[in-house]
Amino acid sequence: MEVALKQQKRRASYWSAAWGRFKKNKMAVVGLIYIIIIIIVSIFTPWIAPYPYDEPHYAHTFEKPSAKFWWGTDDLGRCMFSRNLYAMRNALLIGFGSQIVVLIIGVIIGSIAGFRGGRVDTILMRITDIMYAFPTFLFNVILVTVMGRGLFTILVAVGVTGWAGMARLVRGMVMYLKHADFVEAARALGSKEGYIIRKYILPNMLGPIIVSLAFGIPNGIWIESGLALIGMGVRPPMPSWGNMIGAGIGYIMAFPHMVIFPVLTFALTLLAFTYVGDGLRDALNPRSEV
Amino acid sequence: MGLVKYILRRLFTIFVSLIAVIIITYILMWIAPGEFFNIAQFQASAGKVATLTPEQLQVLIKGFEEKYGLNVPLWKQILNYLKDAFRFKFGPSFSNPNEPIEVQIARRFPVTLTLAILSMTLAVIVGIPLGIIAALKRNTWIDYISMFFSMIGSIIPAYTIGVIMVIIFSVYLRVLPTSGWETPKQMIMPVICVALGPMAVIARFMRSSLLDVLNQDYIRTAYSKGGTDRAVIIRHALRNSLIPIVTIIGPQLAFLFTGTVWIENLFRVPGLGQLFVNAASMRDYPLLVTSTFILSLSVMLMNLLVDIIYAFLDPRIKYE
Amino acid sequence: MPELLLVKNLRKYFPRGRKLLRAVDNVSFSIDPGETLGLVGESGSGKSTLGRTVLRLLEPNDGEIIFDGIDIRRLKGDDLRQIRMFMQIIFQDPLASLNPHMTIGQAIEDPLIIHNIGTKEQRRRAVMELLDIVGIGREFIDSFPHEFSGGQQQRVGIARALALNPKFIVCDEPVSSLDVSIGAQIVSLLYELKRQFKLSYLFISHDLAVVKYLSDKVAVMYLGTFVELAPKEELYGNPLHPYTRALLASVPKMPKNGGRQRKFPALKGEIPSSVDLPSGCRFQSRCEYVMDICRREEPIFREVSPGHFVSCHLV
Amino acid sequence: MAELLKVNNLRTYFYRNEGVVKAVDGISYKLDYGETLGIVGESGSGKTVSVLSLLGLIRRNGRVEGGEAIFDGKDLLKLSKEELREIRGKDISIIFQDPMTSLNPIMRIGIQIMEPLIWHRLLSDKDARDRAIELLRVVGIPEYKTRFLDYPFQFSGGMRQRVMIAMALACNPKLVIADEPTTALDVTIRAQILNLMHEMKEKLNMSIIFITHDITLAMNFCDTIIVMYAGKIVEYSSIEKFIKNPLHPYSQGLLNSTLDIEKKEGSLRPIPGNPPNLINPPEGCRFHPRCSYVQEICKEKEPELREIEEKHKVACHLVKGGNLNA
Repeated sequence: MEVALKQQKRRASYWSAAWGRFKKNKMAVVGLIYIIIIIIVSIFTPWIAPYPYDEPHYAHTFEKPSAKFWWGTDDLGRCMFSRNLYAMRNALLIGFGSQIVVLIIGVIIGSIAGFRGGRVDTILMRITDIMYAFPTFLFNVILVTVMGRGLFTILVAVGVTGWAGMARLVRGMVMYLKHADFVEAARALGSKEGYIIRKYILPNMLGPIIVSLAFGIPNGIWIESGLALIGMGVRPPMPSWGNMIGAGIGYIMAFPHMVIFPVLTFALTLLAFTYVGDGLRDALNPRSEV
Repeated sequence: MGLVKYILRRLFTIFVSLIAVIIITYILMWIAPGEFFNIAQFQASAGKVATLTPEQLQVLIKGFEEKYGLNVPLWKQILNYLKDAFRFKFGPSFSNPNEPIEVQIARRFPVTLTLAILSMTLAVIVGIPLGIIAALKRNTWIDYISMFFSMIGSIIPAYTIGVIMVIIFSVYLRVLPTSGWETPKQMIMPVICVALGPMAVIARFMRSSLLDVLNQDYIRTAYSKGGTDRAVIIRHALRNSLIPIVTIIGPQLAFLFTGTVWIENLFRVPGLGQLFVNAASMRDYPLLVTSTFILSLSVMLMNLLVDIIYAFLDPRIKYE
Repeated sequence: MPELLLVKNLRKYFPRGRKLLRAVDNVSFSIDPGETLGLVGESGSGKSTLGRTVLRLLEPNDGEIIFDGIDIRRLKGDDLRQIRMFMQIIFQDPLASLNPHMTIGQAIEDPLIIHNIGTKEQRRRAVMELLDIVGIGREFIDSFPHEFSGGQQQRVGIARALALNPKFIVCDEPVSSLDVSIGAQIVSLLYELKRQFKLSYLFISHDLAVVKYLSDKVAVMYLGTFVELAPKEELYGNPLHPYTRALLASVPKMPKNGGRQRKFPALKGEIPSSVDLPSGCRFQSRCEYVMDICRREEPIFREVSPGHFVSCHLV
Repeated sequence: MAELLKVNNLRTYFYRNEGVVKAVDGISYKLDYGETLGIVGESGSGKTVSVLSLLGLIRRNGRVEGGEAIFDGKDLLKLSKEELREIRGKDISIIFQDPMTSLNPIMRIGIQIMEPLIWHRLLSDKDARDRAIELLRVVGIPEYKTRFLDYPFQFSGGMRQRVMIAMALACNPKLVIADEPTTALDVTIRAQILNLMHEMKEKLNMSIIFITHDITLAMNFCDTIIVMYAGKIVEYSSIEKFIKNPLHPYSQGLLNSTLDIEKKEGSLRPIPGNPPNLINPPEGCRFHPRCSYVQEICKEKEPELREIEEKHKVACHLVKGGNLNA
């Protein structure tokens, strides 16, 4: 990526200019590096993890961190480090996966509302407004109760309840863009609607959508752990930060390491995504370039 | 008068959305894999039925269906539920057949409401001044520190903060109890945990809103008229910057009730959130529908209250 | 010579709740090839809506638009897109009129791509020539609009409009967001282009002086309708409608040797809303000569001398 | 006539990431009681900053770097924050450009007019209220008694500008600064506001600094004119002298760029090029890259503002003996 950018230096593209602004934000860069590392780790988790996530070592229950078990063991003597890696993998899967669902629903509803306008718009936006101010976590729980507690169903449940912000964003942009002067100009030039959408509307929507997704991923991770905490997340023994924290709470007085490690990795991951989101927002914000 | 019309319109919206919530929840229950109620669980709760013949079981199930009004088509069930709901009668739950749901709700609702109101109050009375101070002292260490903590508070979930607080205050310092909801001391940690997220969001939003307002032309006008910093900030900047804050309090309320669900479980607070989670884990559908209904209703009514405050803050609303 | 553009009884309404906002209400005019019609009006007069409706960027509610003998209201799909090669638009806010994701080269080339004209090589040469014409250095071909000043951005907008060799360009307040010296450059450029390429403009502006400089004839718009339309010299020399007179009187003139003006004969009141139009003459609420008939009957837009149309009971 | 304000060598810089913007770079002028001074320039010429600097009303990243501004015997630039506040709104008030954004949207306009009276402890609440109502009547707001309690969004642009004027006049200031007061308004409304301002000036005998980009307007409305370019004064003259004999090539260019109803077709002679970047302004005369008379000396030496004749100063090397010798 770096090399390609250097070659294009004379012709600074819109995106490389944004990358230039992103690079200036140190926290965002650190966050991005962290995220790239955990994504790679997650892909290769089965080969990296020292033990399977569900392998008990009954002789080593509640062990403090050691050379054998880097982050200690839990009540069944399972390796906390390995379990954390798998929890991270699940969290990323749900974080990214749920945002794909959010993207699909949000873009469809938002663009229909924005392009059609009128009564369709009013109805869709009423629904969106209700979703926006509704404790959607309740629906998450109900959906998971109904559909079961698999990774995929959780991911869908998080996505199905989390699209209101995206729909609003897309609608707002469509409303603005479809009458923006440069789109009118393209129309006056005689371009087909498909061409206008492809070359004029979509490129201008991409930035804000990416930013919204960047903030949505930690939110998805967050909800997944929240579900797991109250026993509505992935089925044990599959680990999740939520159920690890939930399980560790009971032993918090005697064995705080069972809680501290998941809490820290969890918090770091959320922080990293949020810093990257902040960086993207500043880099892609059209106002910051004027 | 514009305001009354505005409130009536909002009440109507609430009414429609509540009906939508009930219908959606009901339909979801109905399409759930397995039966509307779980035979195995029913058998377990009835205990002795394991020995019954299939015919006797059928009779029992029939009685069960009658008791819970499941012997009619779905649309009629929903209609019956709606009729009952507006008389505040919800019938018995699966898990506790002898106590009507409304009794359980009536016992637990005050707990959750207290938790929610205390937390929101805390979030507002700390979050807003924090945001104001950060904005007025922008780009100083006060600003950086308060915004760093706000960032943490707004992204780390309430329950994680709860765990950290338990480690600090119960495990190491041993000053606060880990659970319960009887004494004020037991309430401290749950309230703070639920409040932290919304507090952080409010502080961040308040800061950017105030900074935005301070850059407006009318602030310059106020200074040009000879206003002191105090007069300009209090009379012109603050009220204007509070208007966008009110708009985010709605979503924050939803967020806050989500927080109560976790925190009640974490700290074993006997509120609605706990009831809701129990209902979900035991697949107690009547209880699940009703607790969803009550929680949604609370959020919506509080939202309405927020909107009325909004209309008072911003005169433009009343005239539109 | 047949007209290039003939507009008859054009109407464009927008719904406002249960009422209608009559942005353009029964407007008729014609523009000959190479002729420029100036369109003057205050904000809310509907002049920009008229410009966009003529191009069918907004769908008219009623009326005819005949361009080069073709009724463009009947055109659909590809036919409409084809005719758009000949009618273009330049906008008020030059930055907003350019896609932030396209370089200025791409922006100017885009019309040629849309209509599938030339090879890549030919198109690039055409872009270079257009840059020369509007006075932007060729080295800027790969710059982005936001790297430019307002005047340069407007030049790009003009180059894009010229790319397809149009016969007619709607200029929607092209200089009102620019500084005086830069605006003068753009006016001067538009003037040269008009002579060089025999262009017709519909030149929309609130600035009477700019309109006078560029136009052959001028229309004055008030609350969605024309109150006066006349050849330039006639309109500025012999204005008939009270509104036109008031507009002309309220413009400060360059003082010559001590002839300064400190009081301006001002119209009373403000433009009413075009949602609740009064019956009778639309200008009655601000007219100092208002009579009974003005309140009862809407005046007809009629020709009082060759080419000079006015709608006023007093004339 | 007695002197009300004397500005000497004022410099205001803005500190941006890209560098220091020398928005106002050493300007001097004076203003008499009852005089109307027009400051004309294009955006970025420093015309607004040069005046707002005096009252400490520039944006956060800007700073007055030097100079003095003697108003009524006191140097405004050396006053404490509180002393300056005492002057703002009472002795010097401002009418801003955009009446849509310059009024607090959620405060009743009557209260906004009362504020300067109360802040400067001139009147009691009750008297301030009566005075505000009277002011609304004076500036020509119909039904002024009931409109006292209305909010800005219930007024049209022209009416809001009248409210702004009422606010500026509340304390009978000695000096009113009008920052493009008519730019955001329609032609016919503009005429109304100009007439109102003229009427007020006659009645109250105050001094006005009229900031505008419209040189025609300034030439009609003012007694004295300052033409600014890139943070500097290029010409400073009484209106009579300026009408007869505008000397600086930029003033002439601006006049040639300005369209007038009487302008002949094809007579427009725009100035080529764009205004300079004020982080690195051109050496020598800041106008030299766009000047059609440019000579070697213009590129090297910065011209001083010299008195060519009485009440007529020009900053140009090429002006000699009351003429532009090119």
